[in-house]
Parts: sequence; C-alpha cells; structure tokens
Amino acid sequence: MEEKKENNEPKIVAFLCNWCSYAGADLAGVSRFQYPANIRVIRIPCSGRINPLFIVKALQEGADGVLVSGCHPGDCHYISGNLAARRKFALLKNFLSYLGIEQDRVQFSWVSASEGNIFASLIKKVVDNIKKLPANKKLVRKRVGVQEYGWY
Amino acid sequence: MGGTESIENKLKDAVKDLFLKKKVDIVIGFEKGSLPLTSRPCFIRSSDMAERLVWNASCTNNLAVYLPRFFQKVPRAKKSGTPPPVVGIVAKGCDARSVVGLIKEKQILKENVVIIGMSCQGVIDRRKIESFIDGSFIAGGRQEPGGILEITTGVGDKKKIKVSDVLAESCIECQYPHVENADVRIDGESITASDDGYKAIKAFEEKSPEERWQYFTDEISRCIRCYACRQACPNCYCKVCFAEQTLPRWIGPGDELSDVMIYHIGRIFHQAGRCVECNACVRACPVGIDLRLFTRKLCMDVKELFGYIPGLSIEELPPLLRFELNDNNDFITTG
Amino acid sequence: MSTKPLENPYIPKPVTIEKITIENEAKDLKSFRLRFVNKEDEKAFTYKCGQFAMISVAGAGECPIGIASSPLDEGILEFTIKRYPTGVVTTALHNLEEGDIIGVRGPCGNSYPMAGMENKNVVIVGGGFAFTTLRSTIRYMLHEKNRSKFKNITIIYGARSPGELLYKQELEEWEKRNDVEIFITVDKGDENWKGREGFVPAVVKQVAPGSENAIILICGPPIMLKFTWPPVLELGFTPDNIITSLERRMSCGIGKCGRCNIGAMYVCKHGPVLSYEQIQELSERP
Amino acid sequence: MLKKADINKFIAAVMNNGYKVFGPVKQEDGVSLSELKTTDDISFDYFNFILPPKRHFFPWSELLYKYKDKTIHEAPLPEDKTILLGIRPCDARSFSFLDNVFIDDKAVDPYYQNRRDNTIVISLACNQPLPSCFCTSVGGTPAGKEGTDILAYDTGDSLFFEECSERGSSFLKLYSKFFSTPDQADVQAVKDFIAKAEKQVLSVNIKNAAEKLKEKFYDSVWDKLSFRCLSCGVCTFFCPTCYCFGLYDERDRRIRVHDACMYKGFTLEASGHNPRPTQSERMRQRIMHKFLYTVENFGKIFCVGCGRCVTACPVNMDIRENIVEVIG
Repeated sequence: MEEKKENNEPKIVAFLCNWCSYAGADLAGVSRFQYPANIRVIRIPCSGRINPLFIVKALQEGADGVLVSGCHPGDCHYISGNLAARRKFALLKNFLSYLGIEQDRVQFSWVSASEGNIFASLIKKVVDNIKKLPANKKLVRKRVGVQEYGWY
Repeated sequence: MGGTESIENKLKDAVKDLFLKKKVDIVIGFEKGSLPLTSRPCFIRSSDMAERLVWNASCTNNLAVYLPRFFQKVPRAKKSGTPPPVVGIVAKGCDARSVVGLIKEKQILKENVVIIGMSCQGVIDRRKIESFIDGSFIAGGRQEPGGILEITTGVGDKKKIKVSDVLAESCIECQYPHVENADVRIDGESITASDDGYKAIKAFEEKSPEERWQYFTDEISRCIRCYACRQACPNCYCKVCFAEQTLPRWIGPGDELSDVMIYHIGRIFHQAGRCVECNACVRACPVGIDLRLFTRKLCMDVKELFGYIPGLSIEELPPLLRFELNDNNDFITTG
Repeated sequence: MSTKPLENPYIPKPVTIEKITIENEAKDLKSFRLRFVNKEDEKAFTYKCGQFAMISVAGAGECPIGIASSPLDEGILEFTIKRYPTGVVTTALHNLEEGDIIGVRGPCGNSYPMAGMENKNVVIVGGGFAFTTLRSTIRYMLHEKNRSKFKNITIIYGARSPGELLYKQELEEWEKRNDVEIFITVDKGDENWKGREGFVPAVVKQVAPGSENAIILICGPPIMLKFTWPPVLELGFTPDNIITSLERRMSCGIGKCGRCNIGAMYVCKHGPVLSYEQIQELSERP
Repeated sequence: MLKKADINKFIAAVMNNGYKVFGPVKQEDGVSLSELKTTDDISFDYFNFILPPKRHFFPWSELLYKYKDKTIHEAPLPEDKTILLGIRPCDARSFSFLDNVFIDDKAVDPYYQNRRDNTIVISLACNQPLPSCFCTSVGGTPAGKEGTDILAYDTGDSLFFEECSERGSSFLKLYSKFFSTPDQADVQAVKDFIAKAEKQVLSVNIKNAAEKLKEKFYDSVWDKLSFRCLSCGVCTFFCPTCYCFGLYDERDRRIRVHDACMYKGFTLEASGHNPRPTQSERMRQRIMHKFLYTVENFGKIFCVGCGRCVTACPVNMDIRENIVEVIG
C-alpha cells in the first residue's frame, strides 16, 4: 500500500545540542564541508532536553526523519544530560520501530564541537538512509478522522 | 484446600483486626459489584464495614490507583494540619508493585500504607467468559470452591467454567504474583509465576513493519479517547496530562488519527520503567483495545536493556533516573 | 418537521481590530476596538448592555467576553480583555496587532434591565476588570439621547491599585460631568494617588446611596460580591433590585454545550445578568 | 410483516434509492452499528450496540469551518439520506431527548437538525434485556416508540413493522411490495413479545427523583459516591443522552468534539478558577443534570436506561444504585 517511490528530498528535523552538535554544525559550515540541505536545525540546550514527544510530533507534522545529536557520552556540558537521554532514546527508537515506523526514520548520534567533518558525513549518511525510505506517511497528520477510517 | 471463601474470611478477620488495633484509618478493598460476577472497589472505614469485603477471581481492579488521592491536597480540603490517614490496601501481586512504584515516586507515604498481601489466583477476563458462552451474556454467576465459575447465561443455561480457562492474559503471563512486601499476609493458594519471556511481544516483532503498523492503526482507530486507560492506571497521577495541556497543546482534541496515536505513544512511553503489567488500562478500555501488546514491549525493553523490573524494591532507582557510561550505544548513528 | 435555521449559530463573523489600548500598568489588560468587515454582519449584531460575545482567534479558540462598548457607539465593538498566562485565547489575542482579523459570535445572553432602570436612580458598583459591561451601561445612560430617562446616577468603582484602573480618560470625563456622581477607590494607592483608598464594600457603606426608587448593578470578583451583598441589603435595596452578572467557562454560548450551568440555569442562555433574588434561588451559590 | 429472508431485497431497494443504511453488522468484537456495504452483512444476533447511536446525529468530532486566506469557509451541512436500522427503543428514545437540546426555539443546531431531518430511524424492539437494563424505570419500554419512525419486532422468522411517525409511514408506503399484511397470530405474537421483554427489565425505584435531588445539592453523599470514581468519562461517552461538547481550534479549522463533565478541565477557566473542582461536584453535575436539570428545563429525565454506563465503567459505578443512594 505504501508507494515505494524514492523520496528524493526528504525533510529532516535535526535537534542539535547547543554545546556540541550545534557548534559542530557551525564548524562544518565555517570549514565549508558540504552536506545535503535536507536538515532543518532546531537548537536545544542539551540532548537531555529532548522530550520523546518532540520526536513524535516532528513526525506527525510531516518530517520524513528526525535526527537528535548531542555531545559524546561523558562530554555533556551538563555532565550527564546525554547519558540520561540515551536511555530514553534507546527505548524510543525500539518502541517506534516496534509499532512499525521504519528504523532509520528516527536517528540519534553524538557529534562534538570539533567534529565539523564528522557532522557533514553524518548528515550525508542520515539523508542517504532516509532517502531510501518512502515519504513519511505513517504518523503524519492525515486530516482523516477515526470515523472516516471505518470503525464506528 | 483454601478456596477463595476461606481466604475471604481470613481477609475480613485481618481487616477487623487492623481496625481494632487502630493500625489503619481506611482500607481499600473489594465488595460485590452490581452486575453478576463482578467485584468493585470499596472503602472500609470501620471494623463492622469489613463484612462487605469479598475476595474472588473477579477482583480485577488495581486498587493502588486510589492511593495518591489520600495524600494530595484537594481543592476543598480543610486547611487544618490533620495528618494523612493510614491506608490499608488489599493488594494482589501487581497492586503491591504499583504501591512500591508510588512510594518510590513520592506520591504516597510509605509509613502510611499498610499492604494486605493476598495470595492471588489470578483474575478473570469477562470478554473471555463471553466468548465461552456463545454470544449470550452473563445473567448470573458465582464462584464455587475449587476455582470453578458457575455461570447462568442469558438464555437460562447453566455453565461451569474453570477460572483457569478464563484468566486474564496478564495473569497467565504474571511473573510476580506474590506480594513480597506485605505488612499483613493472607495465605492461600496462588497461581505460579510464569516467565514466558515476552513470547507475544517477540512474535509481534517478527512481523513486517507494515503489518505491525497496520495492527497498531487498527487498534488505535477504535479509541474513543475517553482516557479511561490513563485514569485507571496507578502510575498516571499527573495533575495535568500532556494530552490535555493547552500551552503547548501536544495533541488536538478532535478525531485526527495521528493525534490519537500520539496520545497512546505518549502515555505508553511515560510508563517506561514504571509499568507493572497489572492490565488495568486494558480492562478499563471500554472498546477493548489491545494495549497490552504495546505496553509490554517497553517492559521487555526496560528489562533487557537495563535489567530493571518495576515495583520490586523501593530503594532501587528507576531506570530512566539512572545511567551508566557504558549503556547500550548500538543504536547510535555514527558520522 | 421544524423549519431550517436562518443562520448557523456556530460561525463567527469577521471583524478587524481597529485599535488596541493598553489599559493598565501590568499590561495584561487591553481594550480592542473592533469593526465588522461586512456591513450586513454589523446590522445583524444588535446588542444590549450587559451582553457578551464569543471572540475567536483562528488557531487558538474562542472565549466569552463581555461587551464594553455601548449599543449607541455606532459601527464599533469594544472589548477589554485580560490576559491570563494559562489562557490560550487571551494570550493569542494579546499577541495580535491592529489590522488583524478575528471573529465575533453573538451577542449572547441576556442584558441589564435597561427598561426597568428608566425613571429610577441607578447605582453602579464595579470592581476590577469586571467593570467592562458596566462601562457599556454607563456610556449608554450618559449618552445625550438617554440621560434624561434616568434619574441620579452613582458610580462606585474600585481597583487594586491606581495603575489598574480601567478607562482612565473616560473616568476623568465622567468626574467632570455634574449629572453623575462618581467615587473611585483603590485598595492601596501610590505616592501620586490623591483619591480614595479602601475596598469597594467599605466605600459602598460610606457613600451609602439611597435605595429609594433605585436599582443597583454590582459586578466584580466573587470575593467583592460576597462582602458587598450585606451593606447593599442593609441600605434597603430589595433583592430584585440588586443586579449582577456572572461568568463561567463557556464553549457554545447558546445553552447547549453544558459547561456553564449552575443548576438548571445556563449562564450563557438564561444569564449572565441575574438579580440577587435569582441568585438566592440557585442551587449552587456562585 | 417482512420475512427475514426478504430483508435483503428490502434493504437493497432502499439503498438503490440513495439511502445510506447503517445497521447491525457483525464484526470481530460483536455487532456494531456500521454502514452496510452489502445487504449480507446484517446480523440480528445482538443485544445492543457497544457504542450509543447518538454519534450519527452528533458525531464525536465534526468540522465546523476552515479558516483560510482570512475568510471562513463553512463546512457543508450534512445532507446524506440515511437509514438507521436496528436501533434499540431505548436508544431511539434518546434521539427525542437530544432534539430538545439541539432544536430548541432560541438556537437551532444546524448540523444536528440536518442529520435528523435526513434520517429515518427503524428501531428493533428489544427481546432480551440485559442485567444492566432499566428502561422501564425511567419511562421507556423495550418496545417504546419515542424518537423512532418505524418500530420492528423480531418474531422469529419475520419482522413485524409498525409505523410510529408520519415520515415512517410515508417511507414504508414506498416499499409496500415487500410487506405482507399481518394476521391475528402475528399481532398476538407481538403482544406476547412485549409482555415477556418488559417483565425481564430490572426495576429501580426513582419516583420523585427530581424533587428529592433538589434537597441533596449540598449533601455529603456526593463525596462518598464519587470517591470510587476514576473520572475517566466512559459513562458520558457511552451515554446515549450525554451531549456536552466543546468547540476547539485546530490550526486552521474549528471543530466540535464531545466533551465530558467528568473531566477536571471541562469547567476550568483561564484564570485557574474551577467551579467544579473535585470529582464530587462533577458526579453531582452528571446525576443532577440527568435527573433534575433536564426535568426542570425539558420535563424529561435524560436517562434511557440502556445500562451502558453500568457495564462500561471500569469500577462498576452503577447509576441505578447511585441515584437510589442519593435520594434514598
């Protein structure tokens, strides 16, 4: 039922932590590392700020993918924000794929402020992964009510 | 053999004793319900009220859901400094684990709760009984010694059904039927702990993502958004649920299917590391959504990833409040 | 078979925000002057003093607000709206700018008994920003066409502090007039405040307006109402001559959605204006 | 009379005339009121539908208008010609109650009215009341005619149709070729049928409930009753006569959705004030609304005795016991 059409220009929401990944993205830009323009960056104070609902909501609002990136484990500006977050992320990723949402739809990574090149290659990888998926149709706001769905 | 009736008498005596010794102010237990083969929560406030208590396979509710309200400030409460009451609770294994969870989350005071630990023989699933009696309804019924239910059907037939044949799925799969931390213990026969290793969940995982999504969609599309699953859950004590928050408004109030899904994803995810698999949400659901298949996935993951089982110890920190530097990092995408 | 309705009562009419006035120091009270986009809507929207309307902000929702302009103010509608940090619609409203379009639905509810007030002394007691519908009434009564219909008019208006007084310019104008007596009080004044200090019930006692052939309109927060009833009754006002206005959360404004009822009385349909006598008959005293 | 074997032909003829037919359809978890796709789907093997049929007139969620380019685009009013088949008399009765609310002289709800005008209700007399039923105590009967256009009796292998409104009889006339004239035995069978069903319904003594409730407003009984309640609102969602709703904006559109008086947020004002702050007030509101306020406003108890709230409640709050306890 899903059309298997290639998803050429996916929209990806990237939540980047202020202290590492956002700075990493900055560095990638300053250093002129090329990466695909599919990401829409949202700066967050720490990957620990991520409420799992942010990710789910991004998918609902039509994002084809979500990337959350923070400091490397142990390097968190707030000491342990990313470690606490990692447990949530592990559960969320498993849970969403259990419900039938593609594994690569939601991705997590660690990028430090000095890793501009890694940031660029990460984005390339993430975009490539998501391009292989069909356009996000599953959790997207459909404007279809439960009633239209058939069950009364 | 200790049938439910003798357990019931023991329970009554124990509760009376608690009142006589002034150890409790109130006891939450079960009384006979208004429909055949039902029991419902009741609040015992004196020793002579203890006669109302019943104990049988239809004592399905998780009574821990009532506990937080004894320790919360209610809008009309008197401002006097009366101390919170000591509350006794008739608890099955799952209820007791919920109590532990509530104590851990500081919703109730440990010293103000008296756990009356029952030996649980499992509870029935009414939907299963209904399937046993070929589309008729339960017009009457009672539980006989030896775990037999005698059911009168709508057409007047009498049928005997073994309790064990109509046990709720959660009881069949129950890993911890025993109340470990009981203050008062009512002994008797109980079901044996089973560990099926989350067979149903693993079987579901085997299906293709499309099939899984279809199943999830089919189930959730029946939701009428009454939020009974949330209200029946002892863990859902939030003053304002994310589903009803207005600033920001996470989900719209309409019949948008994705909103309903997000409600369920959100609610289930909030149970991560807290859900004791008591099945209260499933039972409360008036349209019979198979929530269990989804809630248990998180229980399984929490157990497998973090080795944590909710409700066993008060001291152990819940999994999402802890972390290790060498936690599972396999899911991380590297650049 | 019943006849088809002329108009769908759930559809708001578009209005343009013509002017926004910040009314108080805390800046959480703003007056919005609105003008209908369509002339026919303006004609259809005939209201009386004391009625309210449902104000819609697209994307945020709808809430009931008392009409602050007088029916004689042609072409415009005015509302004074307090912003609550927890209120979705009021917050959205306060973020709007002049020229934006919002929706208005109504008018809803009943009105002050203007006909019954004619040829009588009128006392108006207001507290806080509940003064809005009273302002509508005062403007209506002080209009040159109407002033002769009413006898003495006494206004008692209190606010928490001088900065919280609404419609300052108008208050000044009214103070200058000699056909209306006005007493303004604040709970606590500041260094520049030269007027009265004290709570509204106390001022009512001091001023002691005569109750003979008089009708009194009281509008304010519940705590003020509670303490204003006894002195007013003592002054000899009969319960049917004490008029007040209630508020409740509403959604439909036409007596259907079921949330504003106090007993069998729906505030949006049978209210919001009730006499003290009617309030005493309610099962639940507001 | 209509032979059950002929019902397919009858329904097919109705569908050919442009009617959408909603009837009892066998599904995985029991029979539910759904749109008939083919005439073979009908099943008369049910007691009552799980969900109340009020949703056909007053859907759970309904689009009122869209706001685009600074203008309001009204949603078209529903115009589908519809047949509701197999509604139980208790539920049909609820329609006549809802009419009072939505089609009153001051403000008419156009959505409700349009649906109501375009729908013919064919109810099916109840042959097997459930243990949770109490329709006779609130003024209904298992073969009540209120709110219905045509009432059918299931007499075994055929259906006995009785016209209950003008609309019903003019509708039936169009399809008279499917029907045979009932004989004496059939009429007798129907009479027996009603008598038998009526006997089975549980009776609850709620005489003068309205008057007694008036005095109970500040009674402590509400605290006691409501303590068990989880305030989940299942009772209101399942109640065929509960009609409270809310208007909400979802971005560019305004929708109307069911709401429930059992929720804390139902009456919560922006200022933080809540006139019904605890479950005790909310429970009082629900019971008073059904048994007192509507009696004062419309002269009717807004309960049809279908028993849905009794069976659906997760903690077995039984409205029959509650009302007796309050007025006791």
